[in-house]
Amino acid sequence: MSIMSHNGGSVIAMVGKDCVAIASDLRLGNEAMGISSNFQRIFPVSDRIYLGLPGLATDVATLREKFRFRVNMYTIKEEREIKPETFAHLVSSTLYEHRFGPYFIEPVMAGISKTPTGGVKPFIAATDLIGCLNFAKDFVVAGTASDKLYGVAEGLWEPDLEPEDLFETISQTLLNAVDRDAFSGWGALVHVITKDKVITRTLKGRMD
Amino acid sequence: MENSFALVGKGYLIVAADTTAARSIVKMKSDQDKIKALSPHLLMTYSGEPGDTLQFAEFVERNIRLYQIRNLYPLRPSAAASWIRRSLAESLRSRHPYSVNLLLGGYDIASDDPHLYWIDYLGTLSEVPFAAHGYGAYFALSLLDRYHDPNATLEEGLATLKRCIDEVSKRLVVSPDKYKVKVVDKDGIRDVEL
Amino acid sequence: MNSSSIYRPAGFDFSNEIRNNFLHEKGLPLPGATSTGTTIVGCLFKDGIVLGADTRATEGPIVADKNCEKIHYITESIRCCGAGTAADTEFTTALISSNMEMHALQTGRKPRVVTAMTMLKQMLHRYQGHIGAALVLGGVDITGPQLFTIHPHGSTDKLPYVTMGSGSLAAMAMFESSWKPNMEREEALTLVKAAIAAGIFNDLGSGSNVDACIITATGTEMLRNVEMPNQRVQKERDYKFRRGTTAWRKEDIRQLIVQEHTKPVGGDEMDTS
Amino acid sequence: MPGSMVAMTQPVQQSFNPYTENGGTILAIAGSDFSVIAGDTRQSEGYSIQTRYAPKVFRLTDKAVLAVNGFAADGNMFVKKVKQRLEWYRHAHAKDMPIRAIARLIQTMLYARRFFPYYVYNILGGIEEDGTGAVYSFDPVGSYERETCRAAGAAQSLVQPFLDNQIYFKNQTPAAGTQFPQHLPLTSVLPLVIDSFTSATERHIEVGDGLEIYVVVASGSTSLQGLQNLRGVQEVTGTTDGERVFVIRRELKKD
Amino acid sequence: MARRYDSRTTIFSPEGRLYQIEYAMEAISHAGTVLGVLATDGVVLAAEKKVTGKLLDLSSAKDGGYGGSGEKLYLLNSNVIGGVAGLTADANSLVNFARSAAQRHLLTYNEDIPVELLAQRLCDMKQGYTQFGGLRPFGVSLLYAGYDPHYQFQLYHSDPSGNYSGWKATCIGANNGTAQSLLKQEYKDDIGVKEAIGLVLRTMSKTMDSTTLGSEKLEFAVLTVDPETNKPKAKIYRPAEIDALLLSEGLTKKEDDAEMKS
Amino acid sequence: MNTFVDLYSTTSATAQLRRAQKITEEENEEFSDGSWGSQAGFGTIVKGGPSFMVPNVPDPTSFLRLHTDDHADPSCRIKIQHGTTTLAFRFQGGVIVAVDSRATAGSYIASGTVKKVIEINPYLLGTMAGGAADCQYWETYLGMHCRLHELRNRERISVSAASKYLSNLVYSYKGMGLSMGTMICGWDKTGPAVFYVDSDGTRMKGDLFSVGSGSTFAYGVLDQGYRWDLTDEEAQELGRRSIYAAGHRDAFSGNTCNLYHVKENGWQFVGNYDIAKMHYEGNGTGAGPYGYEPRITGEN
Repeated sequence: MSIMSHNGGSVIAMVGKDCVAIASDLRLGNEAMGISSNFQRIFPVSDRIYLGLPGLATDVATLREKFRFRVNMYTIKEEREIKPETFAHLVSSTLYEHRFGPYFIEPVMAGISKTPTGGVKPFIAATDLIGCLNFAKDFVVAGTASDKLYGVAEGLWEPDLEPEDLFETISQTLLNAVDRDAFSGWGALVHVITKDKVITRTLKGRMD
Repeated sequence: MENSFALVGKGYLIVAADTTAARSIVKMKSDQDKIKALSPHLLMTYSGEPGDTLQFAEFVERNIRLYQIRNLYPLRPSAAASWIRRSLAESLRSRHPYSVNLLLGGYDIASDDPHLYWIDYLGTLSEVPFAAHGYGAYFALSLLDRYHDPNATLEEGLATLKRCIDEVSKRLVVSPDKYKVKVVDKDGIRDVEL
Repeated sequence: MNSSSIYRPAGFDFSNEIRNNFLHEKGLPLPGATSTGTTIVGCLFKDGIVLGADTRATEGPIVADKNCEKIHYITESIRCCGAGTAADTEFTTALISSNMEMHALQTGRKPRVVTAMTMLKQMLHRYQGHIGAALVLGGVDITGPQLFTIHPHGSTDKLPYVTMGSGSLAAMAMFESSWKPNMEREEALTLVKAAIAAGIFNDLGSGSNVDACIITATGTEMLRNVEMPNQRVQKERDYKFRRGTTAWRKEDIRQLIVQEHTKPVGGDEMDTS
Repeated sequence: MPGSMVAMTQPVQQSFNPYTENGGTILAIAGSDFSVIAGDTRQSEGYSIQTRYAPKVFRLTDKAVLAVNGFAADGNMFVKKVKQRLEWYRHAHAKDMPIRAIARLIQTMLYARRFFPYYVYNILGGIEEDGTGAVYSFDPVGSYERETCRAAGAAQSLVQPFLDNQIYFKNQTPAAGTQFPQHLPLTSVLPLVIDSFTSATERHIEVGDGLEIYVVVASGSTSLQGLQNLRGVQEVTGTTDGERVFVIRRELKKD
Repeated sequence: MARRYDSRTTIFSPEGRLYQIEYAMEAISHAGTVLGVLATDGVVLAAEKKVTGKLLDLSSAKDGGYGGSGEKLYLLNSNVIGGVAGLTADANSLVNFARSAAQRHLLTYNEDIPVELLAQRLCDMKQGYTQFGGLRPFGVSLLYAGYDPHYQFQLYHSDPSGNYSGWKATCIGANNGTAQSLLKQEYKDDIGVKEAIGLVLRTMSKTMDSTTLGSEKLEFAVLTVDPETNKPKAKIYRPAEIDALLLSEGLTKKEDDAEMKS
Repeated sequence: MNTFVDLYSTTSATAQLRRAQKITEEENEEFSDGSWGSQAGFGTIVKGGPSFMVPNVPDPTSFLRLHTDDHADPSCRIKIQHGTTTLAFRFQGGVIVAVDSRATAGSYIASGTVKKVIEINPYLLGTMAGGAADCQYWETYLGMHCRLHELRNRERISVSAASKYLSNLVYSYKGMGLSMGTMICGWDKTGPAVFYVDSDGTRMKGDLFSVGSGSTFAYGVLDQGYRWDLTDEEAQELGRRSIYAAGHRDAFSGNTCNLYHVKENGWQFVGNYDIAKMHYEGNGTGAGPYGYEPRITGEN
């Protein structure tokens, strides 16, 4: 049993048309035993950036607090919201600081940023546990169900999905992937981030 | 084989821990209180590596008390939980990590409701309606899924707790025979005999 | 609080190491990082250097990134291909790039490739191979075109054509059979492309597209995805779901455009969900 | 004393490892009156490709096709032995062994090696005696189960959840007043099989090169229509009456 | 005589006074007024800006930052707004300290810092600067308008000596005596936010040196609790919003001013 | 020397296996007459029992463990499926047998439709926990012998005798790496009976057993609701609910619950119940959902 699957949990993020979605399961386990079916591992960083932290639960909490602190300090000092790209590098370098004693987390982030022309640009990224960034144009996944998520997402994802269609695609991807993973599941949460709102839905998933 | 249970009810919280102090194959003591009252409305059970447990519990107790002395009011349960979690997570990065599992329960005076937190030696924290540590958890959690009711009266809550204790006594190979039970509600902490 | 400040001193933080060893002793195997199985090459031609790389990043047998960039910027006329642990190649080259910029500002001269090479080998040697970066460094400076390989432990080679990574043998086969001195630019580019393609098709750790970079005394040309021989074919059908396919229990919509625009800062902002 | 003698005479064998992993993926889907069994054709070890064409799917009879995955040498040997046993059966009974009997045969053959297992994952697909499509899947030591769809091999965890979603309609709510079909027609199944493999090729390094899809169709099935016109289809039926077996070959990415 | 005890803050004068602190307080009494009123369902802060000039570039404050012009009123944490009177540079340093302290609390306890605790943190620091050699006290007084679940809405004031105290309504800076006596007359214990806004604006208009009241002279902020999320909502008004508010309260500047501007 | 030691050692694994095979009698797998597919129906039975090929290494048991045990080494190649919750209990109306249907290999859920109740014959059921193939194979084999017993003795085999036969079979392979924990349930002259048999050689008669990784969770619910005088409906509900409880909390159990009821005239398949559906909707009789959250929020 790897330490990455000690508590279980998976996260996926997908790009749509002028929107992004990020979703995770809600299980907190202690090896095989489920402890909580309402464990949040996706956190809002700013209005339009969400960060998912699958991995060891103690590091989920520690890193969440750490990133909140660093982003708040950034916001206070710069007097502006952090951009998704900047935040991705903040995450990456924070993890690489711990190159030789890593946090057991593989972060996934999703956000949208405004372009100078007034449009919006979807952004997703993921890193491995020592901060190697992966800027994909379609989807990124991490967690105990990552290989399952890769398989389903590769099959189901299509470009330029509207927010409601993206919700269906990311939800179906996540639910079916975690149903084949013993350490993920116990409900799921999806955030769809669009230009003017964030839709958060709790899915009716399998509870076994 | 240490066991602790806790559950939240309507306006109250019940915490129970066995009273056995074991060393190797010897039962050193059978009336050890493993529940600390950290503040007038905050209880914590601790179990795990002998030595670490008491040292850490007292460290927490003193620090929470210090906060209260400095700031006139005690930490709220959620803040206390976060602080304790952080202490454990940081201790894990030291040469001698505390190996302690905790159940932290308190009644929040500010928001007028009870809260229960499950914390393990890694610094994993989760707010839950009921919780257990030790091998007893393998029997108690499914039982509580079935019988626990967050709107139950204190008597009903204690009856559910009794079911857990009985079940663990029945099934666990080396099961403790005595438990200390404490309740916290808006009026503070008190001991309860089952 | 030092460890939590955003302005903490530079360098690695070893605070988790004790903990991870503790967890490891408890019998939990530690996980691996993204690595680039990778084919990277470099070759000398008449006017300069051509560097090449594939674009696949893997985590075990799974492709983590289909189109990553393995040719890293060092200075305008020096580039570096990285193989090995992806994060290490990324951060090592970024650090050296920054040091090279500082060096250039301090000396007021265009930095040389050997300078970058020395910085890299010293850094890698200091970490005794624990930073898993295998690099192909190439560029043009006052002394002419230069091409080096740097191994994770800090040893270096200076050769007219080099390959690295899991696909290095496949790529080297191309160089050994076709490389000749004083090639023309197009000839060299074709050869590099063929060497990378050999890695892509014959080594499972390498794949997807070909990146190349041509550096001459007159300028640097980065040819991102110069060949894309592995585009996914059209799917047999589309997989859009009917809206309402997924059952959900709760919905919460947070409007981002509000009448009164308040920006909560500090605070418990990350708590809202 | 005997203990020390053993220690002296018997060199400590660190590990006798007669196994390797040769990658690749197989899958099978049963329809109402047909069965589809598919596998890629890459055989690899570590980061190298041993061959780009090594079939993993084998026609056993006109109503049974066996796909094997795992350690190629064990797999080839195993298929050879199964074929031998089927041949003997044909000699004794003058008919092909029914698929449910083949399934039990495979179980006993695998379990006979309980203490020195074949490192193979088998999927058996074909037509039952009652004319329905069947898929049987096995673990290396012979536990088996009849199913509707199953993926095995290197990319099983990538492909199986996708099939759960698309074949079983898992986690999907049907539109009001409608129901999802119990069995999909062949025309829907084939695109799913192809997309499963192209997806797995994208994300799994050990999958690729070529794709072989065997289709076993019950006699008189309507699924036959449209099958013959498909690109790259070839009939490999052995007898003239009864079930028919087709193979469809496609290219997969080679990186 | 006094001169001998001026140069070092750590030395008492024979009369038992710390002159530097008194001078610091003197400096504050010339600074722009900051006025705060505690209501049952919120806290209101208003401040007078002294520095105005047509050439001052305020473009960044227009829509950047957290509202306001970033001169007198600052968001210290999501549950606390601070108003400063005194040396702007000192104030900036204190505001930074307060924000860091609040974030550190959030990091350690995962909750917003209680308002009084934040005031205490600042006062601990301010006091240090009155005792140790070679240091000069901060020439800043602050008002803290905040909310926490322990004592709900609160209003505190801290001065250069490191003292702090809680208030129902108070005022620092120029003319604070006048303002305080006005507040004393008009304050009612069950005042709501709506009325408190009126009270604050009226008091400001009476105490400010200039005859006109407008966004170029005034900063304004309100702290309430969002009924939906039950979380504190700090709102520092933008210049346009202040003008709109003044208009609705009937305290807008004279017609001719407006005409001149257009 | 090697063979000499083996011959006289009583503990070497090969010697053990040899003794085991003496019970079932040796036979060449490849060229037995049974392989031809026709032995007038007798197949391998005439010769006594099946045979197993063993790798020619000094310690075949550790060889097997090296390549198949995924607890010690998650990267080992041959993943034998583990994880389960099974239960069986006796009450006045017979025996209730309930199992989940999940098979896992590492963290991958290899199957959600495993039949973990093995229908040995119309009067006997065996459950499956541990190695799926071991249970399937040996219980099928047991079924064969039960039938032979009937033919020879003109009466049905007792549950006790059947379980003893199985126990003896697997005990002869003790230490070789078999993994099996099963309940043999049935109704014979003595009434309803449940026997627990495992690959260690344990065999116990009892009223109530649960086996598998999720068994503790099942016990938690089962013990609290168990009485001898349960009605048939109550007993079935209890079995279902206990499997649900284990499926919910244990990562390696879940998907669906298969429920059987053994009565005087043989066993009866009661039904297959989706655990996700039970979580949100309960058993469908309107008694309310099983899941904690749906139960307390009243949400459906």
